[in-house]
Amino acid sequence: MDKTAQKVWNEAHQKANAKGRRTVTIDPITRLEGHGKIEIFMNDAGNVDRAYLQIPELRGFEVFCQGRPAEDMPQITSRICGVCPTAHHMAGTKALDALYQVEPSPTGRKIRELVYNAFMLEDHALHVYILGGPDFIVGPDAPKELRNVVGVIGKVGLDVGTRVISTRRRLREIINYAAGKVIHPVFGLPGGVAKGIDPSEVKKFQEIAKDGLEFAKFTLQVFHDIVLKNDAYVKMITSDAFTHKTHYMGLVDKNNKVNFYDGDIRVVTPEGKEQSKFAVKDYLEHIAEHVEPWSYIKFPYLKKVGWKGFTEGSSSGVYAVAPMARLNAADGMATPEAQKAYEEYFKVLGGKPVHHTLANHWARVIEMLQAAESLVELTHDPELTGKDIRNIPTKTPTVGMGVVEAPRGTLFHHYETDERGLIKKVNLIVSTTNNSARIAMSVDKAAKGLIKGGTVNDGLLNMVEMAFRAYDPCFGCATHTLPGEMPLVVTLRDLKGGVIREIRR
Amino acid sequence: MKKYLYFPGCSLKGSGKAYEESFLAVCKALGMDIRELEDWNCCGATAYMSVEETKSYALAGRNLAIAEREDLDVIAPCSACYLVLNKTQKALKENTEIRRKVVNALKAGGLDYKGTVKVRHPLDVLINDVGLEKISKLIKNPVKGLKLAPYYGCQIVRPYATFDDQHDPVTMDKLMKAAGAECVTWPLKTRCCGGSLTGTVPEVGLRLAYIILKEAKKRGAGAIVTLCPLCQFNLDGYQGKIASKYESVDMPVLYFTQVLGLAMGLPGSELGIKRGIISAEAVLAGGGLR
Amino acid sequence: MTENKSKKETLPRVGFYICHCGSNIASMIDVLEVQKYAAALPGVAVSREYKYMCSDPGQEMIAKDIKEHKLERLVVAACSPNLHEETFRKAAAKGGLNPFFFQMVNIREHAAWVHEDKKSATEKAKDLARAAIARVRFHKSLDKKRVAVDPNVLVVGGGIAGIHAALTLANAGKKVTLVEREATIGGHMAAFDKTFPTLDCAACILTPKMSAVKSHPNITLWTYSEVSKVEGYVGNYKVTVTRKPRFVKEDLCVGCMECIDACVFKEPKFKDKFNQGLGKRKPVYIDFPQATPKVVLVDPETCIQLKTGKCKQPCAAACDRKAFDFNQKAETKELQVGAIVLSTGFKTYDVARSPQYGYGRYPGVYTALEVERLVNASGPTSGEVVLRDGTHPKAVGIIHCVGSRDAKTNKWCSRVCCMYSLKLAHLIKEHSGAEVYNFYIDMRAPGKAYEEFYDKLLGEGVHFIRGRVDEVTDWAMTPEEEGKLVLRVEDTLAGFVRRIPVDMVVLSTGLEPQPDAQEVRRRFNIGCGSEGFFQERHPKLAPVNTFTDGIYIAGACQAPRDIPDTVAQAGAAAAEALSLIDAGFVELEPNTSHIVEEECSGCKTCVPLCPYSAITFDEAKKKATINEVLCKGCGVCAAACPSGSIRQNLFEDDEIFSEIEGVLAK
Amino acid sequence: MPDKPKVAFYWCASCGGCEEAVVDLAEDILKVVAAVDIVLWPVAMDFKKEDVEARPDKSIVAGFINGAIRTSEQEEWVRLLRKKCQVIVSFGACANSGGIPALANQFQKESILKYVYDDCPSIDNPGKIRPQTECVDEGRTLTLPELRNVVRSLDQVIDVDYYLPGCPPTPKIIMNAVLALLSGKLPPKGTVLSPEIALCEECKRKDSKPADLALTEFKRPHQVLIDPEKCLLAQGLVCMGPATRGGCEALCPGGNMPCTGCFGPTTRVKDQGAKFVSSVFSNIAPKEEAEIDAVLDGIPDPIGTFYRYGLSKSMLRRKLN
Amino acid sequence: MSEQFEPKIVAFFCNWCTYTAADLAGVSRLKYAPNARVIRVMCSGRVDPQFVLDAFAKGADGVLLGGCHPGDCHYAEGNYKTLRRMRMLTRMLKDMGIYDGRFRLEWISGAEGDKVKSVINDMTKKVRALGPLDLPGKFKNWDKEIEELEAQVNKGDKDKEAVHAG
Repeated sequence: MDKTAQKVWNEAHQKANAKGRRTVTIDPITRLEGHGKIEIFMNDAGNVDRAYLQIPELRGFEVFCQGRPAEDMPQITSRICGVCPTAHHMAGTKALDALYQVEPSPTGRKIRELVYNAFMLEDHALHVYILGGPDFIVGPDAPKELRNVVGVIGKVGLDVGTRVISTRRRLREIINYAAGKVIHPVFGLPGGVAKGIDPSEVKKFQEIAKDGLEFAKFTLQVFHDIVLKNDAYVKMITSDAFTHKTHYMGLVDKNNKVNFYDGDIRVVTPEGKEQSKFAVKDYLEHIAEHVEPWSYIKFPYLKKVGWKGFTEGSSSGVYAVAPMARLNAADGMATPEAQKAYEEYFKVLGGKPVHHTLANHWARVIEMLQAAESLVELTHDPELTGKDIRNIPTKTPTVGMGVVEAPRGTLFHHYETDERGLIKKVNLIVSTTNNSARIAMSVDKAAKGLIKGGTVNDGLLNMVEMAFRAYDPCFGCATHTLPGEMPLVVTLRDLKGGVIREIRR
Repeated sequence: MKKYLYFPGCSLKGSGKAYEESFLAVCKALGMDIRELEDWNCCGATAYMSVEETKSYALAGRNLAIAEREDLDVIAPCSACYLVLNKTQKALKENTEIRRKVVNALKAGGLDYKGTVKVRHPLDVLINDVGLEKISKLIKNPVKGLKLAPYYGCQIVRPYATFDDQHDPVTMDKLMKAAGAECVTWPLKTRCCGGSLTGTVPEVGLRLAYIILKEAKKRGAGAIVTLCPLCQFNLDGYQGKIASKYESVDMPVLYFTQVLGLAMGLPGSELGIKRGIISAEAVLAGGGLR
Repeated sequence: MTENKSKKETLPRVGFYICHCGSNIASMIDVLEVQKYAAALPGVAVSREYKYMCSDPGQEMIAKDIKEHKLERLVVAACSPNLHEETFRKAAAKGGLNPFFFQMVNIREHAAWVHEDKKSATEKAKDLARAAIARVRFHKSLDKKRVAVDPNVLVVGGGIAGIHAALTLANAGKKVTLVEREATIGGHMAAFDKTFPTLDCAACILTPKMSAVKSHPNITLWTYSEVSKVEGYVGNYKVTVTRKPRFVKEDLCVGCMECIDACVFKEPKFKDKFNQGLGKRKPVYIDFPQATPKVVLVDPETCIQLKTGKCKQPCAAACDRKAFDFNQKAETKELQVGAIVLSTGFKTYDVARSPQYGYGRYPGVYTALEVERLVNASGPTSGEVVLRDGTHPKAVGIIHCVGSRDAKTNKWCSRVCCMYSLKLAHLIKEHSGAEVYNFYIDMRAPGKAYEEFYDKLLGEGVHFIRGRVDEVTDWAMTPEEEGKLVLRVEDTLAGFVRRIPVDMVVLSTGLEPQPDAQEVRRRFNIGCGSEGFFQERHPKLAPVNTFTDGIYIAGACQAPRDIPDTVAQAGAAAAEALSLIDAGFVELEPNTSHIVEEECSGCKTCVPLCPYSAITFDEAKKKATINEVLCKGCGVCAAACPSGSIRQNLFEDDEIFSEIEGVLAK
Repeated sequence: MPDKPKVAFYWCASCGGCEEAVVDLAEDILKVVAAVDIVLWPVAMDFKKEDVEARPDKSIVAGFINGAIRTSEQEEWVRLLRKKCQVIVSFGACANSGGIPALANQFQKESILKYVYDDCPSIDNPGKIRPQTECVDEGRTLTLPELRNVVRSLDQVIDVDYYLPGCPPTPKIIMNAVLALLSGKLPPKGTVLSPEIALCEECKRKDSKPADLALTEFKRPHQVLIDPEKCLLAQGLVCMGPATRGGCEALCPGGNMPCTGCFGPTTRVKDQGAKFVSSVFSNIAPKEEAEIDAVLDGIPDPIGTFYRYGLSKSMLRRKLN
Repeated sequence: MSEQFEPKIVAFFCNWCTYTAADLAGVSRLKYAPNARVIRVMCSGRVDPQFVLDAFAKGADGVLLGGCHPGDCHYAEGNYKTLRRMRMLTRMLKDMGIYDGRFRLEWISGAEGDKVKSVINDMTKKVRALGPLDLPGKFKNWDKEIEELEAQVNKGDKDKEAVHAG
């Protein structure tokens, strides 16, 4: 077998198992479109003048949804992202509730929450073990070829790998049953869900939920043992390169506890004070989107604070979403085990709010707990198998907005229709877009912090990567255009724009 | 109740005054909502049509244009008006060239015409809109014993027989019977009354009028009942000359609206009964009317 | 001809033939150009043009080429496939090629005859040829299915046409059912006195045929009956007939008419339809003495028993055969036949539509049919011409073309009114000695001995005035017109307006389709022309055929015609039916549809679409299947099958798609 | 080591659901990974275009490509893969027929940009800024790629050997396809690797469908409580099942919602929407135009309903300007 | 000189009514526009909406569908099935930008040769006024955007080959 092929295979193999995003290759030849690009401009001193994150495509869901029946939106918009279709489907479904001014029946609501918590749990698990986690579990400075699920298995034991896979599979079976399809569900309708749950299934669901909870606890344990017991990690998490003092946003229930499915949107200042708390129907009063000519992605910010460019602090409208932000924005978790973990989290990281991007990993594990606990609760709720799964809408549709907490952050769907319920207007602000300004800042900051005197440290890319991965960004969502996780191109240019060097991952 | 516009035309304001009086009186009695077309002008009559077609269409068209603004049916009691307005309506509908010219002319006068107006005859409206049933209800003192020769003249069923038969019209017969009168069957219902020839070529015109009067008499009619001011004028007004040229016929010529009015119990004074040259007093007395 | 050397071996070898049709096609289409063009198309092995493709030499040429050039497909560009598709299929077969490897291109009716620009007509011909050549490649070898023909025949309408057709068929040994709407057969002819031009008595020639029908062992006669439903297809029609109640048992009544005398109504007082209302009848009656069947019937509108149930029923009492049954109900009967002859006749023009002639206003005005009865010895006046007021006419005016040749009423010529007006003129003169005036537009006497009859009338001193009468009036202009009916007419020969005073006016009414012609033709699934007469398959070559095989038309239901023509046509219709029956079977176009079982998902979409219930759902296999004998090949199921699992022979998707591409490809 | 067959995965304009579908092979994925050399999988590993370019032509056994084609970069990639792969498998609805992104073919590119950057409710863009294919920010020149005007299916850009239908393809048919390829038992070129029979065949509700629907109205799913047993069409819901290829085992009807046709038509049908219309509407009850229209009004978005995943491959491809 | 645009109309005629009417028009020597190309089907009910779309896609500027009058179908009700489908197809065509009578459904009985004439003349006139639809041409234009690149890629190959050769 020829050498190149051999080499490619070896790399490929690890990376295949590692679900990618791991190592960095340098590819100075072709200039590719359609990927996230980072353009770094150097000044004559060889220091970073400015680094740009560019999202170079756009699919235009908002437009081609026009004229279509509103009830098709949950299914159509779920195609924005095949990684988190359930989140889009659910946000769309809730927007339909509002559009037709109909409350889901209790059973309908519980089935939705069942599906949604199962989804949060399996999606977070995916990230912890396969996407982001390895950085910590195996260690950021461990050899690359070990920083993947294989390495994880090596570190925590073989059974874990299979356990991750099978746990995810079984959680997804719940979704498959209740939502019709796990990738691109079909069950969401205004006023409830399309399909009820047969009592005969519940037993199985309860077991899956139980194992899910065990698995979540185990995961927290793993995180403890490997990450928190290691000062270096904690130092890195709290290091300045990964720190931004911005506003934070998240859904909270009536007790201001974290909620993924429903509640008010709460925003806290970099100091942790409540900046605002509002129902989704008012989101336009609080959020606006800024446009830059150099990226297809838009940059949302807090309207009442205002757009002050890519800057930190309470005077800047830039805000963050996703696990860390959710925990910052809430007063606690909704379930006991999660609450415990929550308190410890802030204790260790020096109180609320936490500004360290990498803390997202920890926060994510805590959310796994809440999702799992909620799941157990729901599977034991007799109402779950009720026959009354849907309230038929009677009102004339006009405007409807829906919000959920997707794994990657707050997700807004906003529909306007004519009296027949045909879409006139769609507005979508999706998880990663909410983070786009902060991500751009992270990139700029990392670049500036790590490129000095024209010398480019290879670590740069890894650090940039880690900053990125912490957000678990989904530009598929963000641009409503490109596939789930996007490769990245880093181009170093002189001020005239001439390419010094191009790096991609 | 449906609303209507009333197009009098010159005759009903002049020689045909009795027609207007009786027509409006009857409409009133029937509770019809009818209003005179504002700022109407001469329909151009049949004469102008033969002189200068397009202009005469424009002239008549103006009335249609004014009426169209109201979006109501127009009632034209005078046969000439009825014919000319309908003819104009048809021409504007079917002949794009004429329409273009006429509409331009109207535009110049700040008017426009889409072609939606319906021009209708009182007989049409009374039979088809009001209905015999309703009319019969309002007949207070039927003109029993009054024997009439219904005379329609040539213009309301030719060339457009829209609401009655071209050869043997019957709508007026029905109304008169409803009024309690008896109608002679006779073949001259739509035969020419002499039209303007009575004035221009008397020897022909008078003869034609005479034929009608004589036949009516022969068939035992006490009076001729008609619906056209010109017919009425020819048959009534020229009886003197006819008497001197042929023989005296002495045949009152009434408007059907007058008979209807009397039967509905309206006072003769409001129906212009006395305006007739040949007095109808006697026959009406025969009909038990005063 | 041109040999096309550069052709793909993979494509089937196509032979293309284009017909000049004398100059019919060649005068508007550059036949040679098309022939050359086709020669160059892929797959075309032979391309020829010929003066008359449909001629024997033309067909021979095709057959020969198929053998010599090993042709696998055949395309002929000529006239409409409705005319010669069969011809060329046979030619193909003669050459040893399956007849369905053939496609016809219609460049005569659809191109040469309807265009004026030779260039574009030629282009169109090329496009159509190209399409056919592209399509024919996909053709499959097919066989015609044979289905047996039921030898029984249904004849609808018992006028002279139906009677003659029924007898012809019955004499040939076929079982015939003759259905007549009225209580007796005989139709209009039974009401006539004499027939032109021979002036022989209508009854004398008709009644024997009527009784022949009644007595014929092969004929079942159902009068007072109507066909209410027709199902099935050529050779196998299922017909439903409704028999109205006569309230007299047909099999028991012998027509002694005792009951009529016995009826509580001592005097006849009801208008009698058969005599055009000129005579009177009782509630229990018989149309006329020779009515067939000679069975009385009771009119529910006027019979006291049937109206009130309170009658002593002397009629029933008078019947020693106990034939009366006042509880009789309409009954429906079904029969199976292989062929149907429609001879439902005509209706005369309704003179009320021409009020200027004063019918109904002036008692002296009569319709021709009324006069037929007036002058008829067995008529209400026993043949004496007496007017409604009891007087005898001294002068009679006969107006031709009433409701004929008239833009306001009917455009067509009734074809008989000239001749029967002459006949009536003769009879009236004969019966009353009155002066007779004929008012005609043109005198049309095209039949055998017709012109001679006209001459004879001229000799008899009947007056002929050429002009359409304007009006009939009773207004007397002169003393001599007093009390007369005056006909005002422009004498177009003399060139002035005449006023002719008469005592009697005869309106020679035109002929119209039956008022229910539309329902009837729908019931039998045939066509009507724009004027409403039944549509023949071809005006010259198939005058008694319809577009529905096995259904034939005869008599005035197809167009106005006189007795001789009607009888001739009835014979022709009978002969067509016989040729169908004696063949014993019909070959069905193999353009049926079939379902490919392994492709069918059992969605049942096709099942309700079939108008012939040919598609059924196999509950065992959970798939649909088509009974190809029942399938008539409309293809609606093939178009509708959502998974493309149904194919229609001769109209498969590939064939049509390639045809579409063919007409458009440049 | 043994020379295992090399395979490549690539994605174009897709949502990542097809990748998730592969991941949903769950335990099986390890078998697959063990059986083949994955030489390209952007979602899962770093890729080096020049590595692929360096490979000899046809050296990769199979290339699985998902997503619709709407940028020049995607075109470059798929053309490259066509060169390097012996077999190209069009993977999923987007690659097969444009998928949901192809609904954009009903709109003009400009209208999309205008809405997103000028008109959408949350926009704050007083300067009417639009992303530029080339822009200068404080003296720094940045570029963005141009969007294509037409969203294309894979086989509208390159030659395709096999098709895996579905949005996304189900693990089962993915596995079957992989096994078929590994076994070397290749079906004829152009084969769609899923049953050639419509969905009704495998729908549990099949038996409940009456022969004659004779629909008098169409209902929209949110307007009625859907009977979980009865044929959805019989309930007046637009179910694309009869005009849609089977293979998914009627997932959506299983979820008590109508099939939306993501598996596309059978190969005997060229235009899924047209065929569906031909079938269902032949059977509606009314005969008068006005009444027919009233029934049709029950389906306010025909294109989005009948071509939900297939506008690129519809006979008309895109709305005319 | 600039020739006036001559639209191409594909006409699907049912065998029993409209096709026969066209024959009748021929027999009666009525003269009408040569723009229509008739494809014969047994019943208008055989016309699959795919045929209509395909005709447009292959270059038809107009598509005419002729069947028996309602109630007159030789196959009882085929034309109703056609009517229902085509009402929906018309809506879809409109949504895809094809309207203004480029697609037309007409009932023409076997006796109405004159109607064949008037319909084809009228449609030819109207479609001529609309101008060419020319979908094949449009498809080509749309694909220009990808052809350029295709060309580049192919060119790239040549260069490579050259290198290998060298």
